[in-house]
Amino acid sequence: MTSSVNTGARIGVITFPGTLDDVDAARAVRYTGAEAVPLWHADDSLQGVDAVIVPGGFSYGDYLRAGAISAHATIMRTVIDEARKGLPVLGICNGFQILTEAGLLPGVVMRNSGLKFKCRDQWLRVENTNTVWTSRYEPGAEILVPLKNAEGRYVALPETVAELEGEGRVLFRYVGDQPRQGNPNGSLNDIAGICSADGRVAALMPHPEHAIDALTGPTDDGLGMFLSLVDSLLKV
Amino acid sequence: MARVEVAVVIKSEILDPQGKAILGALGRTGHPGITQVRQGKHFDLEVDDSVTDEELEVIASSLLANPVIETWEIRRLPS
Amino acid sequence: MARVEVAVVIKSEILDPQGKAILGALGRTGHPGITQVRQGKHFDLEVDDSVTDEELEVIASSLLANPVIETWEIRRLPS
Amino acid sequence: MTTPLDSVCVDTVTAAAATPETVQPYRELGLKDDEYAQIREILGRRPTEAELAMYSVMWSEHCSYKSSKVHLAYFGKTTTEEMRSKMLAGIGENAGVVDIGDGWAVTFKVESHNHPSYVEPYQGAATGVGGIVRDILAMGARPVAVMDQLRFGPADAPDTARVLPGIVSGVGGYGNSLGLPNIGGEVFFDASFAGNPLVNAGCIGVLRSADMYTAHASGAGNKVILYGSRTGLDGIGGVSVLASDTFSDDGNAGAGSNSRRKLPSVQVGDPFAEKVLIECTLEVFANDLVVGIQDLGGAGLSCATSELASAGDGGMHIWLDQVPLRATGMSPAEILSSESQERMCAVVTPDKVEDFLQVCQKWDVQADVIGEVTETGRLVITFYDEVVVDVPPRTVAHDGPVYRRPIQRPSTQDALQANTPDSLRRPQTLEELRETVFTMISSPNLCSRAWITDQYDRYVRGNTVLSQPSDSGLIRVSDDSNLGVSMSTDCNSRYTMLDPYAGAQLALAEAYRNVVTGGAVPKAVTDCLNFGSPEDPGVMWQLSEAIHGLADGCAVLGIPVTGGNVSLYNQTGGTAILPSPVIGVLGVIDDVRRRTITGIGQEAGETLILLGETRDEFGGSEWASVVHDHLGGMPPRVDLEAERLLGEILIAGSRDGMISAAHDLSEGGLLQAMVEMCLVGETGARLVLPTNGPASVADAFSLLFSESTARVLVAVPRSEELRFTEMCLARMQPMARVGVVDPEEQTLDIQDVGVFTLEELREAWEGTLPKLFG
Ligand SMILES: Nc1ncnc2c1ncn2[C@@H]1O[C@H](COP(=O)(O)OP(=O)(O)O)[C@@H](O)[C@H]1O
Ligand SMILES: [Mg+2]
Repeated sequence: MTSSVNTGARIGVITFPGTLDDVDAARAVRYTGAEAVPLWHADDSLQGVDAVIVPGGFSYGDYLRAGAISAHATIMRTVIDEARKGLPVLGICNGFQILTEAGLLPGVVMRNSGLKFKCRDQWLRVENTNTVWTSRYEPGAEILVPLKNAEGRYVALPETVAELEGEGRVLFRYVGDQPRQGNPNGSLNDIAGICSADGRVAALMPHPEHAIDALTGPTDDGLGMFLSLVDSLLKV
Repeated sequence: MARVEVAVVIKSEILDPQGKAILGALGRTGHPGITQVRQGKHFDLEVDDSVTDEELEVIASSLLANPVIETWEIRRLPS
Repeated sequence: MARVEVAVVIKSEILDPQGKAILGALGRTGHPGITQVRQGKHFDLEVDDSVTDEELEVIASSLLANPVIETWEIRRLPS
Repeated sequence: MTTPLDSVCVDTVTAAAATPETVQPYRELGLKDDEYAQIREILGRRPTEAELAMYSVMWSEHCSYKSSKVHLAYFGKTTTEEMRSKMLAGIGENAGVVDIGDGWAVTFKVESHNHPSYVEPYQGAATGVGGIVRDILAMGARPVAVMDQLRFGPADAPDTARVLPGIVSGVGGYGNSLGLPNIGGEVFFDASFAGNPLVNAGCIGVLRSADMYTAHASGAGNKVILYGSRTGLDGIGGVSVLASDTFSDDGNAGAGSNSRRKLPSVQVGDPFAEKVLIECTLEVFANDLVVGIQDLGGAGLSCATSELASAGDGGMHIWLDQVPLRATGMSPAEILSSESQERMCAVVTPDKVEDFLQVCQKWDVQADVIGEVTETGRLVITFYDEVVVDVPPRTVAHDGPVYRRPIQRPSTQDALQANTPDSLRRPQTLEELRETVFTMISSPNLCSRAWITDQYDRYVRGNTVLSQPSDSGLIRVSDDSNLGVSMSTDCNSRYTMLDPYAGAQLALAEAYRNVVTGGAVPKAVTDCLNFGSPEDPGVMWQLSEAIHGLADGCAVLGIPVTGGNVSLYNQTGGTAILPSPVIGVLGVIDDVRRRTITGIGQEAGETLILLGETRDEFGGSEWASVVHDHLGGMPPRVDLEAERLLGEILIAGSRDGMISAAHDLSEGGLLQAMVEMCLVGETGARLVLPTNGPASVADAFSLLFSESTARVLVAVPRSEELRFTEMCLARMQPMARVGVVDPEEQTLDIQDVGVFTLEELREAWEGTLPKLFG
């Protein structure tokens, strides 16, 4: 069920042993008409893709610290180099954990304050719509996407959090009232997603790729992130 | 007031998936000198002087460790 | 062949919900003498003699612990 | 690997032949005197330690079905050719396989992991999920979803607080890490499970009908490859009595006969290892690299080698010293009995061994050739050139003992059925009725399962169309198809206690109803029969009644039982659990976009219609249990013809877009279903009870809480109402118009009873489990 228009954009989706939501990230990419290019953790080439998605899962089992081991995978060295040169990179869930462990984004993602895996449909506010990953959203838009993780609590030193807030680098924030909505895991400042200074490296704990079709997700609110990226790729 | 450290480790005959995963990563990242890794839990407790070694033993076996698959070691630190 | 223990603990300024949960349970189960609990990780390594302290430091800081939120302590055990 | 033979004293076939008088601990291994005698007769000598270990585990109740076999045979007798026509694999295989059209097939199964989960809740439940997933994988299918059926002691019992959180996080921790969406299950509380919780786990797999594999080891010269995790001392507590005293003392393995005797029989799961095992195995299938495949489950290599060899046309030779070990100094008996998880065994033609090993290497999966298929007709196992096993494989795997255990309807059964709920005090006033509403929806067996299901990933892989809190789970078979597979599992242990024959049919009926409520067409059935000790004639009566009830019921509904699982000896001390035949019904929908959801409020104007007849039936009901702690009388009447008609109505209704929401009525009756449809849909409704004239408190109570079967509450868009009701009339489907959806109000307004705000209802329904378990 891919979109008919092929935009020519090529977006890589990395698979580590233990990656789970790579098929979903690839599907979301295809929904936009772009090509999803499978990337294998043990390779070092990104096959010239225009952007990379680090999907969710439990890469290497995540027994140590979520994302800790994947951050050392061969392909991540290339991802880190290319990201520093401006390659758009999106980390989702485990991908977020990997990008922080790899030092591409500040802070860490830790065990939920409730100490349990939590799967629910979660309301988020899009806090910054001027990035390659969020340009399709209205400023302040609220979206409903699945959340599912055991380690989703965003933590960083106070100065780091202040810097993120100050530079508008908090991309998504948990919203709504407890107990059914609101901050699900004790993340500082209700932070659900952040980005790099230039907005090209972004990550969030909830799963936009699982909200691209109301048949299999709560909404199609998540598609906007992938369409935003494709827009930006087509502009250049 | 005393500080107590409790180290909880999985019994040696029982599989430790975490250690297995770390050992693999160490191999891939150029540390072949590490031949064996077991991951366990580490607890730092602050206890007041009323707490006996027996009580610590009870706490370790009932709350900190799962006696079915784990063993533990309790160390009082000089405060 | 030497045995090395690494203890990794979360920096004190960072919330440790696991420690908090255990402290709560201790209160409920009649162990008020425990005033503070922090949970961390414990690693038992077997390393061959080629492995220097510097290498162990690298391993701890790059893999076993995340310097942003954790501190660690390395102890070589007499084998 | 240290020098083996001097560290392990090996009992060889030669030695066994030379020392017939050696006394063997067969009783400690669970073998009866006559069973041991039978083994000696088969072999014409005493068994070696390794052989004894193999026979004892393979002839155990769990592996041999020796007490249930004669009864399970009834499924074969009642399954017609017609019913069999879509069945690609049935009872006897790892799991049943059903052809669902478009070249797709589905395999599904539910298995119990009760006892391990009591000992170590997290690992017991986790490895239970791991085991059933490998079963499905071994059929050549990609596992696409899991389910879990859980039964615990009283919700507020201390031990429930010990086992429930661990079991739930074990199911989630393992299933989530495999990337398998959890699409449904059950949670049921009853005192009889206090010392023996039930943890059943189910898995659904999808494959192209052409690509089915079976456990098969034909073709002399073909290689036997063991791949996956290394083999350790996991779960060999049982055979440790064999560890001889000359055993090498090896710290690392915790060896030495004494320490071995203390080995826990728990296994620790490694979901990451299983995840790569799955991907690796699917790639092996895709590249057509195997002849036959077998998962390693309960009985480890004993089971895998003997079953592969029996299913083949020849024999098999295994070099046990080629098995990669995690502990040193393991004896042949221990290697054969180890229950180390995340292992598979494949039979591969010599020319494909290289490619096979390559795929394993890509996934970083350990793989070793441990043997080959022979023409000897015997299973021969050597350990460093010493023959430690030499047996006819079928005698181990299939031709074990078969028992016709005594059967006796318990003398207490009549008294139980005579003790009807008729005399129980019912609500007399509107206040009491109102109170009953809250008591019921907040009771442990009726309250929201969200605290549990929120710990399970229901989204991963993006093909989940229905999951909790829907009546049935529904999975799209693949991205490029709209074909969907639906499944529901059910069992009311209280009904089954009152009448095991009817109880099994009621479980079947509810699972069937749950499937059709989602819009799918029921195709096949599986079961997981959890009962007490087979040595109790009363329990054997329950078991045989349940099996007959299920088989006869399936014949009426025209869907075959494709497989199942039996778990016996579920009791605390002398008292058995309530008989719990968990029944799973698999359904198919040709367009998942037509599925029916649970929540109301999808359409502008919806009419509420109650399908089916309501009788005053409270035997075994939740009301009797919650309010009066009463279990007695007869369960609700079974009417499978009515279920079948109801099914046709619901399937047509969803296919032709006449139904906007539906929810089946089961425990808790109409009130429960109505409340759930409002809360899930976050929409209010006005309910008018089908009475002539104003409803008295007595009528209202009976209509709201009766548990009569073959009923479903549907929401029909105003525009479709005429078409739908005419269809019902034409097919003589009993129905009553019982109200309307009210999008304006956040309340449930029950005429003649009162108004309830959704907020207070939600608080009661969702509050219970969090209050109990944090
Ligand atoms: N242990 C469990 N695991 C997963 N889903 C569960 C579990 N228990 C209940 N559920 C789900 O919660 C919902 C309500 O359960 P239940 O009331 O038993 O459904 P029903 O009465 O229709 O069989 C269903 O979707 C069921 O699949
Ligand atoms: Mg139902």
